[in-house]
Amino acid sequence: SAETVRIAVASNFHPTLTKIVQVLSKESDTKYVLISGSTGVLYSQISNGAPFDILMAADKVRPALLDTHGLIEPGSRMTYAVGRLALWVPGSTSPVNKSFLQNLQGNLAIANPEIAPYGVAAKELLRGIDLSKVRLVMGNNVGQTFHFVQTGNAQAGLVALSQVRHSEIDRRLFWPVDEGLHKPIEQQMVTMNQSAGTIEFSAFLITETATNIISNDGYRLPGSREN
Amino acid sequence: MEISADIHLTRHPDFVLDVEMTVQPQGITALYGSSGSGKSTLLRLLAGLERGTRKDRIEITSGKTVWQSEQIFVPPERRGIGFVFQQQQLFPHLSVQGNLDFALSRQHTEQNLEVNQVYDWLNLHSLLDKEISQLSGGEAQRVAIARVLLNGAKCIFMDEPLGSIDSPSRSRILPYLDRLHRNLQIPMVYVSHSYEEITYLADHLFVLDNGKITSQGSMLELCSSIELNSGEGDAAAVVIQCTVAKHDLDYRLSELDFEGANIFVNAEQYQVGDSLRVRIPAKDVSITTTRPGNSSILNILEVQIVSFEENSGPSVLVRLRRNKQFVLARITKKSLNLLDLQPGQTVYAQIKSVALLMESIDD
Amino acid sequence: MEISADIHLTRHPDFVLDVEMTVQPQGITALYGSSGSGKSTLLRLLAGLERGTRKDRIEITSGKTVWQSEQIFVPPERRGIGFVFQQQQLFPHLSVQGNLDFALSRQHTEQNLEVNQVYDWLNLHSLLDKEISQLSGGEAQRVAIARVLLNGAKCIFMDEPLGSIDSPSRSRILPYLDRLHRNLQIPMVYVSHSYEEITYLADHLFVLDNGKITSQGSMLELCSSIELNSGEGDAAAVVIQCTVAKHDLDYRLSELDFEGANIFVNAEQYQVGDSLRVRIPAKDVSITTTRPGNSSILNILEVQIVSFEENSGPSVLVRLRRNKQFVLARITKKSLNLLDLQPGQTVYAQIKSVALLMESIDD
Amino acid sequence: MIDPDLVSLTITLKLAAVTTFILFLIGTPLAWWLARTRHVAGFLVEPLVALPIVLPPTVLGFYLLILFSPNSGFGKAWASLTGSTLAFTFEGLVIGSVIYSLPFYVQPLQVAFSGVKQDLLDAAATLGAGPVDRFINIVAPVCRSGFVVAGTLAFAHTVGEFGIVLMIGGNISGETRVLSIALFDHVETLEYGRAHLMAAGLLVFSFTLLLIVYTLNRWQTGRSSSLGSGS
Amino acid sequence: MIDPDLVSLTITLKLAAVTTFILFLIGTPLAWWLARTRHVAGFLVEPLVALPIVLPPTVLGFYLLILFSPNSGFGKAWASLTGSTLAFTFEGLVIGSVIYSLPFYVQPLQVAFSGVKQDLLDAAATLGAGPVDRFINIVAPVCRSGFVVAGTLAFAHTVGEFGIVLMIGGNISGETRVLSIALFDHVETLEYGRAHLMAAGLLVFSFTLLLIVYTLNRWQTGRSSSLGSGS
Ligand SMILES: Nc1ncnc2c1ncn2[C@@H]1O[C@H](COP(=O)(O)OP(=O)(O)OP(=O)(O)O)[C@@H](O)[C@H]1O
Ligand SMILES: Nc1ncnc2c1ncn2[C@@H]1O[C@H](COP(=O)(O)OP(=O)(O)OP(=O)(O)O)[C@@H](O)[C@H]1O
Ligand SMILES: [Mg+2]
Ligand SMILES: [Mg+2]
Repeated sequence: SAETVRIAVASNFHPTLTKIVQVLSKESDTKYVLISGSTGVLYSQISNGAPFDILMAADKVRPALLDTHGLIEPGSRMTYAVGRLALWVPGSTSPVNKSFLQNLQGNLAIANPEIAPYGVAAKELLRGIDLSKVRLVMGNNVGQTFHFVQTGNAQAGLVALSQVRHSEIDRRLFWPVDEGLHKPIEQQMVTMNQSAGTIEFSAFLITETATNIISNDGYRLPGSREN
Repeated sequence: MEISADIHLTRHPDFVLDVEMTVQPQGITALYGSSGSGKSTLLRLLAGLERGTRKDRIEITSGKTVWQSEQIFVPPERRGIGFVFQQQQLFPHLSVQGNLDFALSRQHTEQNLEVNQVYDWLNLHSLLDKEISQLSGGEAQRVAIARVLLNGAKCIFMDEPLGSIDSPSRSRILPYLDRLHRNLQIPMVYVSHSYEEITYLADHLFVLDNGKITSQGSMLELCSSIELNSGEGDAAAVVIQCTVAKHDLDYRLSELDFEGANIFVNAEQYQVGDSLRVRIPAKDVSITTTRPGNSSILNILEVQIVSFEENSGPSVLVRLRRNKQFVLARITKKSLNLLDLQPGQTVYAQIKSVALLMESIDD
Repeated sequence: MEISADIHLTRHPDFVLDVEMTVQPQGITALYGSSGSGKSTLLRLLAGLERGTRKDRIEITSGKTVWQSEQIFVPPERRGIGFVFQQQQLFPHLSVQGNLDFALSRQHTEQNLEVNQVYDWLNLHSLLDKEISQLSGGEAQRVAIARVLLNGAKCIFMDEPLGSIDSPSRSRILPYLDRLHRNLQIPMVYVSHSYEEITYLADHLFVLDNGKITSQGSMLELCSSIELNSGEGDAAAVVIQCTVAKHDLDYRLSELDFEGANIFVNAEQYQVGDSLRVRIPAKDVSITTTRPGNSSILNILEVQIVSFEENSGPSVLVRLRRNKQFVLARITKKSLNLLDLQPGQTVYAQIKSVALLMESIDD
Repeated sequence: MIDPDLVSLTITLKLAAVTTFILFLIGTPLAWWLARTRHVAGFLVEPLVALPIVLPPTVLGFYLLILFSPNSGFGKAWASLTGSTLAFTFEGLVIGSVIYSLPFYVQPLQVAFSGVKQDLLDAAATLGAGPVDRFINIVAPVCRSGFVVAGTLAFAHTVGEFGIVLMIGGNISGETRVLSIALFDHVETLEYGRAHLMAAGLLVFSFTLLLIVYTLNRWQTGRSSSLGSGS
Repeated sequence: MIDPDLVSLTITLKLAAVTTFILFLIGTPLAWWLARTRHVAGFLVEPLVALPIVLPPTVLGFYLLILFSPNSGFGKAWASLTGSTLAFTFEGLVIGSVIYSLPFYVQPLQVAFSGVKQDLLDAAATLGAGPVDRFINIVAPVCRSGFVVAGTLAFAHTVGEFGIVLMIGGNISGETRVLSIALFDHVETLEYGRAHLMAAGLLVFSFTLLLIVYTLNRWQTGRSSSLGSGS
């Protein structure tokens, strides 16, 4: 019978990975099972013996930690996508860009920089900007940050570019933040074993089909330049 | 406070209470009837503890105030009544004192009632600090009665309050209840299945049978009827009205005038001229055709035979008249034949002396 | 089943039960005493419903089985007893029938008891389908008694079971209880504060006062003592033993032999030669110094005066002897002086005929 | 500077206290009504009260977020009345917690209330006690254990509450960051030492609190029901 | 292929049913003991039972994860006994849910149990009913409402439970992905249409279930207490 591969994936990459696995499943007998969650939770679970074959984290810290603890296949750690930040202002009437940030009023939603890599990036972006007129509200992860804005409770938010792309938000309502304004959000993956399925998946991830899906969803590919 | 009620209530599956009655504003009104005849139901309706359903017709007024009609319902707490329940309902989270204080702080009317005296009558002093769960059955019932007495109600309803009370306590409480309604002018509605209790206490009587009132009226008038007494066996009794004629302090006996005859009884606490009610059990009355002598029986009345009870048992009730009042005698049929008694005949009723008992004796 | 108990139990703050007793394996044993004297507590201890604390000393045995000692405690459900509670405890989630079935399906011993007969005695047929919340007070108590009777206990404990039961029901139940223990040989322990009830029923008597037993013994022996009766007022009574001599079917009267004298009573259901107990209330007995005639009183006994009660009231109890048995008469002090009665004197005791009441009369 | 975890503790206790108090005010009459009514409405309200439990808190939070938003009717009305939005405020947290903890407060109390004998209330009524008097002086003390359990469940549940707060709180330190979130953050950021310490502290604190509440309750109950079962 | 959400529904119902059943088995005697004991241990056990509520479920889940891990003594012992680990299995979820829902089951039942009059049990005992007989035939029917509320709280709570399941379940479709997590995933991954549908379905389903349970309970209670309050 066919092999089952369990991929634990950070929630923000879950929609993208679903598309990739859909394509892959057509070519392969292997059954890919996706488990989405916050990187912290997934990390705790793997540390405590979770039966996952692959982890696709939202940062590079937790994969590195798993590496040092020797819980992964040596040498399997690699960056699969670089996340990008977007400033999203749903109610905006004028074009959204960097200067927009300076004049922002009301609630600005960001991910919690203590736990979420998108939060760290947002924090860097906001460094030096006068935020006296805004109220910073924090989602536990970039998913919640997105909800805050989407439900209208926050007037603006620093969310993942992949999210606004996925939700087909009007191009005029968000600004893809220049990557130079924050450290890159490197999302790394690790594999826990060397089964045929994990090898197959790792290989597929760098095919053009896969990389196209990734970059179309608003991620930069590792090694590629900003476009 | 005169309470009138016109009630037609159906209790699934087969009990119907169909009653029209007026509770007299003075004295003790007794509801008397066998188990299941509807006494508690009626009392609870009068108190507003049951409302009936839309299909029932219930009209209750107190004086000019409507307590219940199709449109109106005055809740029990605003009827100014007190209620002693058949199964005592003390508040378990309060001590005895707490239960009494609950009543004292919610008096319906202000009353200059001596709290300590109520404690005396009901022998409560040693119980005040106890928790309700630590009371014996009789103790709990006494507390329940005290709670109602201290509450200053304008009318007191009692549902078989003396069931679990021992006779010494009972004989302390009964005269007190009697005095209470006479001195404080508080009417009482008293439910009981004990004919004895009722002849002691009641001024007015309603006899309930299967949800209907079968007789009603003043106790003095009703009590000598053979119909009412014939089912009561040893409890059959009449109540007569007498006047205190003189006291004999040596023997601690008083002479009462009963329709021109003398009756001896212990009544030293009353004034000469006072009008008293005296209870005479039928089984304590015997009949002689000649005036007896040399007997320990002091009370001998010349009376006329009115009628006999018709029944198949070994004994028979004889109704005897002296002027306007009546006494009953229960004798064997054998005696009836031996003495050849006939209606209209003049005979002597011997009444075992101390069997005469007044509702106000304090033992 | 002979139950022996040796109990020393303290109830905070000030009640001490200190009792050593043996319940006779036959007949009805009565626990008699005023409110708060410890009757219920004692009964509950015998039943195993209370255990006491470590400081109490409680030893109870039934025959050779230890029910409770320092080491042993047999729970109530394994003592094979039945218990009628002072406040009836029917199961509210079951119907009347459900409550009775509960008892029937858990019989302690197999009993060939006619279920329908129990329903008859307690008049339960129309109640079987009712919910417990729909019962009147007396109806509930009757169900509670039936529940225990159907349970086939080896010994039945009753804590004032007749408090809320009307007299017709009571007079149906009392003789039944009497028959029950005589025919089925089931001993009973019966708590009551009604001296009257006890003289009707009890074979053995324990008098409790403030946690201690003040007198005990067979009812026949104890009941004629002046001490026991002097506090009872109108309830004072003796129980005597008679034999059926002959029947007079015309008058539905039977002649009983009481120590050589005749006593007339309705006892047609017994055989000539049967031994019967007869209750004579003291207030129904009057004294004459000469044999009276022309009276409706049939029962006249020649007796000897034994002693008088010493008290300050208007009446006095006189103890009268006929051979080995005694009767009591309550007469006024006035009569005592007028007739100049003296101990040793031979007099006539007139007993109001139908005041003679047997525990087995079925009205 | 004050330890931010202490700030979170303060907010948590405040939130739990306010929530429990509000539940006391609205849940108590609701429970009483549910326990006593024979009205058909009772049949519908009873399951409605229980409903918040079956929705995962985060999902409930998500819908509250939609409700609170100025785009919704309710959010708009609130904003025009108070000039502010509910999301990311302490008030918003209180509303969320009240909704979520409602069944945990109402249901045990309802069980306790339905155990109160009508006879006791009848007795109180004939002694002159009106409905409110009866409730305060008879029902409440007789159901004390029910109140203790209901209050404890509601309070403790708000302390441990997490999903809703996460969703509608916005994790603003000093305003809406409660203990449960701080604790979760420590776990997420792998600060296990701190997380253990905090969890232990929370447990000891709660245990002590519960111990006191339950002991007082037991002691009271024991006092009034005495040693034996009485007659 | 079967809709994975339906699979989640099945797992959820199974988990809730198993959890409620286990709580019925262990929580019932515990509640009875707590309601009746005067032993000192009662003072300690009572707050202990309530304790799981104050820990945020994710945190509780985190500690359970550590406990279940083969690195812990317990996890090792379990693994050597059964050959498998508890984390990320259905059995593990059951243990977690039982611990977390214990207070919601025990406490309402305890309130109901303490309302049972000792006198009724005394009467049953003298009629020959032993302790188990008394419990089954007197206590249980008299406390039916308490059981309904306790069971409902426990069941509903397990359905809505989230944090613990997330932590120790591992969100494995077909094994440990319960409805609450699936719903949360839909929200997280922005599949709102699906999330709304699922939430609505969950609400309607739960409401119907609760309506049936409570209506039956009310109807039963009404039947035995009749119209008036009796005498
Ligand atoms: N649980 C208890 N704690 C403390 N004292 C108690 C307790 N139960 C009963 N008592 C006291 O013990 C005494 C005896 O009570 P018990 O119930 O045995 O009386 P009783 O003889 O049955 O009275 P009654 O005829 O009124 O029922 C009373 O003074 C009562 O107040
Ligand atoms: N809630 C009820 N539903 C249906 N029937 C009831 C209800 N309450 C009482 N009954 C019936 O109504 C009748 C009258 O009951 P009630 O309690 O008034 O009698 P009672 O005269 O007080 O009797 P007791 O002397 O035994 O207390 C009884 O047959 C009883 O079974
Ligand atoms: Mg009644
Ligand atoms: Mg007693």
